[in-house]
Amino acid sequence: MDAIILQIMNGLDKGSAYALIALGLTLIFGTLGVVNFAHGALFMIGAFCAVTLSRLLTLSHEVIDETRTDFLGNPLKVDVPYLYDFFGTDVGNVLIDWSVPLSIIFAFPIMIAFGVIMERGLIKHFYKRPHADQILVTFGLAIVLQEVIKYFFGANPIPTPAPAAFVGSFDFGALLGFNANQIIYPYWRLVYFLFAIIVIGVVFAFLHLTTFGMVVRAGMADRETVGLLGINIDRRFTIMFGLAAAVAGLAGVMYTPINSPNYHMGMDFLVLSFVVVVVGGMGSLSGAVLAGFLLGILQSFASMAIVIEMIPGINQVIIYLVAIIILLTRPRGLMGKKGVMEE
Amino acid sequence: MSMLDVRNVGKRFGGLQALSDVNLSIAENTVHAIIGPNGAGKSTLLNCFVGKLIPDTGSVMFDGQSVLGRSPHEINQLGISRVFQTPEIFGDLTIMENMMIPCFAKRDGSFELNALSAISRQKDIIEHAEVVLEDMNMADKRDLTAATMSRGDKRRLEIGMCLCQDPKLLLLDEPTAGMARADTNKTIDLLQEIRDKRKVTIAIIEHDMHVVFSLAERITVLAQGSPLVEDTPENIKGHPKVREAYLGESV
Amino acid sequence: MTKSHVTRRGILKSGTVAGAGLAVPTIFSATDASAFTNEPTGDSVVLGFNVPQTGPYADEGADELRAYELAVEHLNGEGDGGMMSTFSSKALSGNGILGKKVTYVTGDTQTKSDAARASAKSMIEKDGAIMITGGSSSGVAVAVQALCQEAGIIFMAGLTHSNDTTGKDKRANGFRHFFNSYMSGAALAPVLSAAYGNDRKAYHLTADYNWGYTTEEAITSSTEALGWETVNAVKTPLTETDFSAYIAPVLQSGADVLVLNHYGGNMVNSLTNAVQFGLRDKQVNGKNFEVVVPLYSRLMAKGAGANVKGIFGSTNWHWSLSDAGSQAFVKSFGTKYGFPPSQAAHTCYVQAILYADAVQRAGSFNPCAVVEALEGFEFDGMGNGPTLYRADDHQCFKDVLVVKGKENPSSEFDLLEIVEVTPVDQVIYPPDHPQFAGGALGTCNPGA
Amino acid sequence: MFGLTKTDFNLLLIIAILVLLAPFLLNPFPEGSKLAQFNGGYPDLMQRFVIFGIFAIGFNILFGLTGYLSFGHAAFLGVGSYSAVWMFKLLSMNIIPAILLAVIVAGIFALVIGYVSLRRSGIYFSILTLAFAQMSFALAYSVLTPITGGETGLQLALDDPRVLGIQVTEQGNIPVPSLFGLEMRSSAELALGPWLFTFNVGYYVCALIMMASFYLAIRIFRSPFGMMLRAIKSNQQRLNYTGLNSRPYTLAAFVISGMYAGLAGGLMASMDPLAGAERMFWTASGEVVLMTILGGAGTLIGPVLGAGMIKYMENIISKINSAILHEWFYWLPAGLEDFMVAVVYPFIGKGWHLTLGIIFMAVVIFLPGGLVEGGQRLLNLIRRRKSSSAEPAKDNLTPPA
Repeated sequence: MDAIILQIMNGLDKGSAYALIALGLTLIFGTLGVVNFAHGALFMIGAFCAVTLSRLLTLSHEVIDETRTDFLGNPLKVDVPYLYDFFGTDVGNVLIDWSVPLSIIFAFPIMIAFGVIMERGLIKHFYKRPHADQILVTFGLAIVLQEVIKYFFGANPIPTPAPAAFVGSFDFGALLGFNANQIIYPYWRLVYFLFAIIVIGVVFAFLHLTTFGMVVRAGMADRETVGLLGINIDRRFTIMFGLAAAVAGLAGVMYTPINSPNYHMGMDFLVLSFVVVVVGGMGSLSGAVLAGFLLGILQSFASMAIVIEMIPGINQVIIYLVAIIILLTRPRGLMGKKGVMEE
Repeated sequence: MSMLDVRNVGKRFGGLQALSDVNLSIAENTVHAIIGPNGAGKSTLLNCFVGKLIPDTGSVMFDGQSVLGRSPHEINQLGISRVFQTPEIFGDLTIMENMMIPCFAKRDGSFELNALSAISRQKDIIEHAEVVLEDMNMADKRDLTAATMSRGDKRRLEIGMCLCQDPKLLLLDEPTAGMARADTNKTIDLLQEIRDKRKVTIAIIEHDMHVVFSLAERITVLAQGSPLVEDTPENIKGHPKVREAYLGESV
Repeated sequence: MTKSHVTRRGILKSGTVAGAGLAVPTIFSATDASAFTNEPTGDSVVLGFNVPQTGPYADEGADELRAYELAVEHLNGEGDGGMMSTFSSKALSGNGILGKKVTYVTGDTQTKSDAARASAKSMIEKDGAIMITGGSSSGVAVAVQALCQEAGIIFMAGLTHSNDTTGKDKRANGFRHFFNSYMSGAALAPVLSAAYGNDRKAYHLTADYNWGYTTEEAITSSTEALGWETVNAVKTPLTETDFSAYIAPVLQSGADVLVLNHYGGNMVNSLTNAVQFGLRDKQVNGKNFEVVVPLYSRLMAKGAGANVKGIFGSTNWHWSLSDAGSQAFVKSFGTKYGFPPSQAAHTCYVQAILYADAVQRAGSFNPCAVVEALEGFEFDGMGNGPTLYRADDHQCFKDVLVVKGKENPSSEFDLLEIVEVTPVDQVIYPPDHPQFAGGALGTCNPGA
Repeated sequence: MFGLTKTDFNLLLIIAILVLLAPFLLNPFPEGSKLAQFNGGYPDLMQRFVIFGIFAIGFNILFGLTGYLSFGHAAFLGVGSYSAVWMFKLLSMNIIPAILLAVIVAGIFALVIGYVSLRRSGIYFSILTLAFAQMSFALAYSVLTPITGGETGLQLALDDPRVLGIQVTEQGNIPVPSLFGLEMRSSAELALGPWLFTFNVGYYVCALIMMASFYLAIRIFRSPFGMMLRAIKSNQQRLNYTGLNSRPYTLAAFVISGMYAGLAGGLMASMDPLAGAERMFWTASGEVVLMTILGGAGTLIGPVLGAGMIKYMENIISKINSAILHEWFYWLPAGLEDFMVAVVYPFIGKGWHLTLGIIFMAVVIFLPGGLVEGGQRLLNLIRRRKSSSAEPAKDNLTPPA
């Protein structure tokens, strides 16, 4: 029982990352009809916004410490962040410690701008091109982006810890009457889950409650008609692309303490997020969220030792197996609309 | 003898009863028009004939066999060819190739793995397609890509493709929609010729009464998903129920 | 039918045949003048450095390449000579190998066996390389080793830790300086039991591929021999990035030690996740919960950041060793590149020097002569104490380091501290040890 | 000739000449010169050119003609390789049974996967094929290790049975793949002044098979079957209402292209008897998509060009290191030399992925028809210069109108 509760929590947490990435992907698909293979790269760029901010905060000058030596026997050069000089050690340390949450403020405008530039500069020329061309050009862009990141940040993962306040885990088991340490969950993962729920909620509220969102949704349903009403749907779609980029980017920012970011983290998520979107149904926002959580939970169950013992290798293939079963029984995914992406 | 026999067909889409209790019989070697106001269920009915939709109730018999539960290509192989409201052709292929494909379907059935012999060796197919192209007056355009043609030409091509198969029953869904008067007249001439020379049974959905009365021998008026009247063109003209259905006037 | 399956490009490269005009195209009946593949006839010799330049191990590959460039400098008599001055064999004199200047070509393994073989083949066929070395995974090492055996080229493995490389997949033309899973287990177990006691329950997470299997087997068997119990061993997919689902149930199992048989990105993520779950702050069975990482590398430690603090693991070599060889190497490398070398750099440097030395001693580039010179070769001064290249399986036997994540690192390279240098006697095993069973060395192949 | 039109025959002839003379064409620079770095005429790369050419030709029969984008085609290549290596292990080192088994097993595999995946179309089909291939990769890398060799790949061993051949050579080594005694790795060389050309048996075996595959592809393109496949891409609904069942057509195309992939896999194992699981990873499937689109999907020669281009980048550009760069720019003043090296360095050697990404983007943006379109535009430009007649040039590489 406790094992099952634990894996459901795990699944929700894993699923929230899948759902966030898939949400942006399906938003771009639904509004613009573009298959964006660079979406994983946007997630990665977001994560590296956090890395960049933490690098900026720890920009340092060297102070020579005569009492210690470096590996060659020379006096050790110690890096002292400029922040210490500006704000003193205490405030400086707090700022550095909170660099990941601070990155949200830093990354949001950058990601929006990045998304808008990407849409205006590249994607808009591909609206009328075949999906295969869209896939190829965005795939090419993804390669270029990750190689650029690799050039500047190297191939090795870069540790980007959460603030000290979030280190450790919360004992849910005690809350539910189990023995201590039976159901524990890290604070930062709980933060991530809540963050995901909030972002998903905001996106849905934005699309359903604002006029802007309603026009966009109408445009998703029938682009020509909305265009005929004299509404500049193109501008709105550009903004939506920026928004989708920001959702992916923020998902990346918040993900950095969970796994040290590296240049290929986007590609690692890309196939998975496409599976999520397709299982949910192309262009269906609620489908993407539902499929994200569903696949997260199933994946967590499949990685239980007892399950692997029964079906060896199930943890390797569960996602794909579920995708195949769902697509064969529900032709357009869980909540897909007819006629989308079937030509 | 009736070519197509429709009995008690009903079809529901969610809350909308698109067809209810449709009974219709199309006799061999006649041109039978189905008319009715927008939303009367004409296209839905046609879709039930060709396997695109399966009616909830009733039966559709063609030439003594039920078409229900058969897939579109099987129904076509039974002898029903269809022309769509917006021309459905192979836009990336040439006109000649468009013509040849139904010829292959006629000769080889629904699947034939003919992967090694060159198309240019299929003399009988080429000849057949050329004859129909000639009939359609399109021989000079045979190497053009189909998508580049005018809408009228596309329609003619589509009709020609259906004729390649020597269908027993030809279904036409608004064949003159969006055409200029001159083109419409040409199409009427073409269809008359088909009717007279080829002895093909034709069922036609049409809004243009000029077309309907130039061609049809029987007319069924459909309103709100069920047949209102069925009669000869002469009797349909001025029929009060028809006027009511079209103009909403009560008598 | 001859076996002139490789080119004599070396000849032409050196210019001796240039301008010979039209040679008779003796197709498929050529009498080949050379006695072995890519026999160098000019005044230079080509070595092939096949390292990951793209993919997740690219940084490790870059460090390997730095070490090779340094080794080439030293072999050609440039620079300060590095470990050549502390090396027990004095055959090399800084004038290249057998008087031929050392040149090199580089290639990208992409850490994929196919790509690595393609790259090695191009070095052999196009560039006339006489020896291939490098790599950062066992899959690649085994694949390239088999290729070199077939082509008649010596393969000096880079970083490869799986038992299979010198176990069931060993080849006569291949040599490994790096240590292996068995040695990690043998070195780690006593240290672990001294630090954590003999009454421990271990939970293994194992990367689901060959290296993971051999490492899990090595660690379980050597810890169980000291009284530990293995509660569970769960396989995790190579492509997994989030290990939360595997780590969450660990505490429920009643285990009090978590062993992460992971390498590279897998290890960085699983360790980060384990620390996130707060496992290391927990008390289980009245003891502190502990995490162990059998194979450490500095780059992994760097990726995992503060999470490695206090965590035990093993490593082939570390720059803080104080013997003369290590010091000389660190000085030479550090002066040139500005930071200390990694263990991957060390093993690659040593392999390049050992090869050159073997050729020099054998007096020939012929792979069979080199094999003979390396088999049973005992040397010292290369950083790990007295070392034996065993003839039976072409594995080096030397001291193994047990290390621990440092609590207060002074720089981004100072992440590990040496806990114990396990003497070679403790980690040696008979060639027919069950963990190395199957496979045969075969005989050396000179190609041509 | 051979049942081909004159244009097609000429195309085949061009391919034959290019392929047979490849050892010359790919080695244009003299040995030892600075540009020798760019020579691609060594056996391994030449073999790869034609093997991936076969893979891409086969993929194009599915994608180029029907428009069904399979994202899991590498699985068939991998399965073919495994079958071939098993044949070497169990039966003999003759490549004929190995290649036959590779084609057959890949065909059966394609039949099963195609039968299921083709129940859906569009991106749903793509994801289904991707899922099958990823499952194959994940299982081959881990739990199927006894059959596939897992991480290290499936390789030959001295104690393999090889019932119809020798287990061990006289020298005590594993025998090498051969065609009735003709070893795949045998080469002969021709030195012409400073130039050196290598003629490799394995390459010519691959080349002949590739020409046969190309010929077969032309026949398929020009057959009624090929026309039906193009009709499916153009308007599947019309095809169904014309009495044709599209499912067996697409399935046949899927199986044929799967068999091409199996053939490529079998040949790969025959040239180098090791089969690694990475061959089935989704990026490997993506690679053949890129090859096909880069060259020009739906054209006959495009995929072959695309395959050549990508393999050339992977094997030649990736090997350029900074030492070589310094050699190139040594004649510049010191500061400028370093500057040039710094500018070029990110794009070569370990940066070859970056160059690849940029080329893809450039081709897709500016040449939607791939390299073939680029060639045609160039040709048109030249023709227009030659004759002022405004008649548009007819392309002879795409399927004839």
